[in-house]
Amino acid sequence: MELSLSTRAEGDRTIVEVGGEIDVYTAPTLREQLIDLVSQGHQHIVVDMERVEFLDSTGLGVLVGGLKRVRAQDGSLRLVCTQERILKIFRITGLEKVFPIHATVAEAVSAEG
Amino acid sequence: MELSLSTRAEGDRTIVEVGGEIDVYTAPTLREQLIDLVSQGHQHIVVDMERVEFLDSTGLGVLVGGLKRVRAQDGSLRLVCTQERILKIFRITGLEKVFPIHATVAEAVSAEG
Amino acid sequence: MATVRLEISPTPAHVRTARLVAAAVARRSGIDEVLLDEIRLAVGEACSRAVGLHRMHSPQTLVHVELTDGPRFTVVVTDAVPRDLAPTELGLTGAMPDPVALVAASAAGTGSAEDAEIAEDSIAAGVGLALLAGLVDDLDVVSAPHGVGTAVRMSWPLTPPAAPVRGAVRPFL
Amino acid sequence: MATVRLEISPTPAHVRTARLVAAAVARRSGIDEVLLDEIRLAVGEACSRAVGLHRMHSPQTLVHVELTDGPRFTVVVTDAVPRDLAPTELGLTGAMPDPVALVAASAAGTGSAEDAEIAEDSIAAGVGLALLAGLVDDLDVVSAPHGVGTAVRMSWPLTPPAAPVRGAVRPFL
Ligand SMILES: Nc1ncnc2c1ncn2[C@@H]1O[C@H](COP(=O)(O)OP(=O)(O)O)[C@@H](O)[C@H]1O
Ligand SMILES: Nc1ncnc2c1ncn2[C@@H]1O[C@H](COP(=O)(O)OP(=O)(O)O)[C@@H](O)[C@H]1O
Repeated sequence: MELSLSTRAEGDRTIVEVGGEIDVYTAPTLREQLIDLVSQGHQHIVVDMERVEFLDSTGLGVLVGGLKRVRAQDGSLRLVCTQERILKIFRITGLEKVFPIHATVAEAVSAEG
Repeated sequence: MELSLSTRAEGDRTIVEVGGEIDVYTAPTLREQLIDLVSQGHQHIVVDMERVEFLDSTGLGVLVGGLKRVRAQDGSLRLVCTQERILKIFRITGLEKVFPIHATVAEAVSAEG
Repeated sequence: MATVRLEISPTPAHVRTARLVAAAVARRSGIDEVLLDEIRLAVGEACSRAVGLHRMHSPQTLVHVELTDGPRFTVVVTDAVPRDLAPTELGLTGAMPDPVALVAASAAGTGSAEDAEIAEDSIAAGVGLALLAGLVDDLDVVSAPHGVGTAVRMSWPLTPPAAPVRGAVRPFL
Repeated sequence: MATVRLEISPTPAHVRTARLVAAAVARRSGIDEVLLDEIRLAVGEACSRAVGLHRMHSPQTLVHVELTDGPRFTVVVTDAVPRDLAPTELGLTGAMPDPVALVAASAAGTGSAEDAEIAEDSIAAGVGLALLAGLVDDLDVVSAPHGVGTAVRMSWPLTPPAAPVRGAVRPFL
């Protein structure tokens, strides 16, 4: 499955809904999207991963890159994910300590910072 | 997609509904089914191929084998198929001349002989 | 020009593996979607033939499948069965086998279950060649480049220029 | 004991080809369905690593993937990059890379777009190794058996006995 990306605003947050596979093949597309958003001044980003079917290390690298880019602007990058097989990947890599991970978009949007 | 087979009677006809892939891997299962039916005295068989997604030469060989088996019992084997990609395979191989091919199960069931 | 080589042990299940790979690589190479069914079927037929030969004469060796996606999408299926054991022309150069005749001819035999199965298999083999010849415009059958065996080479046009290379390179590993 | 060998030119698209093949062969071998995600991910990581190395040091040569389905389901991914160019231990023997430290460390640099991409890629590489080590119970990293390069060997248990051979053999080709 290809990567699908769609973006919308909720208050000062920008929600990026990601579907399909974030992997070594598609991750560059996600990277470009995140770079575009940050360069356009969207500094509070919520990546909704509920429809992600596959995530690999390159995808994780791009998410970390996004996190660093928004932080450099005093922004935030939050993830929405309840899928156990995706959460497991964050756990194994220790990246659950790096990203705020929420159960719903609403929760992520109302989170501080 | 695996092969799926289901069998039902309509009058003196036996309808075998085939779905999925009839190929070098699954064709033996279809062969067994046809052999069983013939040995149980079902000599007028209609193979409904509307849900077949893939058909290769081994599958065609098994259908020809079925035809020969029912003919040896003065029976018949009719096919139901309107899918162009499957019909094309019968055309290329010339087997459209060997099998009666119908557009609907009703048409096949009401055909003579 | 990206290449995938696949070697399969001669089992029907791996004819599926080859079809799956051929369809995936073809799709990724940007081939016209309408050709996918044809490619899947043709690669399956070439592999069924090679797998059948290996099972009879060379069950321990692998069947080779090579896929190249430029300038045309090309698939070469190579068996390792000595050419005096395998019909080298594959019936592709002469007249097409006549299926009606095949069906009638195979009616001979004692009528045993075993006969019937053998008849089916020989029909399948003839029909497989008819499919290959009928489906693939650019089809070649040659001696395997290295050693014994036969290579069935098929190719299809890639209409749009090959898809740009996407994806990430990792400078630090 | 059926074997599939796959050789891919080093492109991200063919990392997918390898994942697809690994999942298909694993499924057909009768592996526990719950292991499929893990296999897909681990094979993808091993291939991403090898593809990344090839793109830097050996873009013309193919990455090898071998799949064997007995007695365990085993996948070996072999690169052809001299071991003095590739980190041979893959960080798998020492302590796990600490992702928090990685993220923090990669914060250094001029902050240019290129720096950021390089940082992402090195994080991806570290995280890829962490995934391999964390996912795969039976993981080995050894010198490539023939020639230069490194082989990453992974295996998973096949709980039920290997599926019976199905499918048709063709006596007449
Ligand atoms: N072991 C396998 N090797 C190669 N191809 C396979 C294999 N298993 C399935 N396929 C092919 O992949 C496609 C989908 O297969 P299937 O196993 O039914 O999985 P799913 O339906 O979950 O996608 C079919 O075209 C089938 O022929
Ligand atoms: N060229 C390819 N090589 C390998 N795997 C592929 C390729 N294309 C797709 N896949 C994989 O196959 C699966 C389905 O792919 P996709 O191309 O979206 O086809 P579809 O959705 O029509 O089945 C995904 O897991 C994807 O990673």
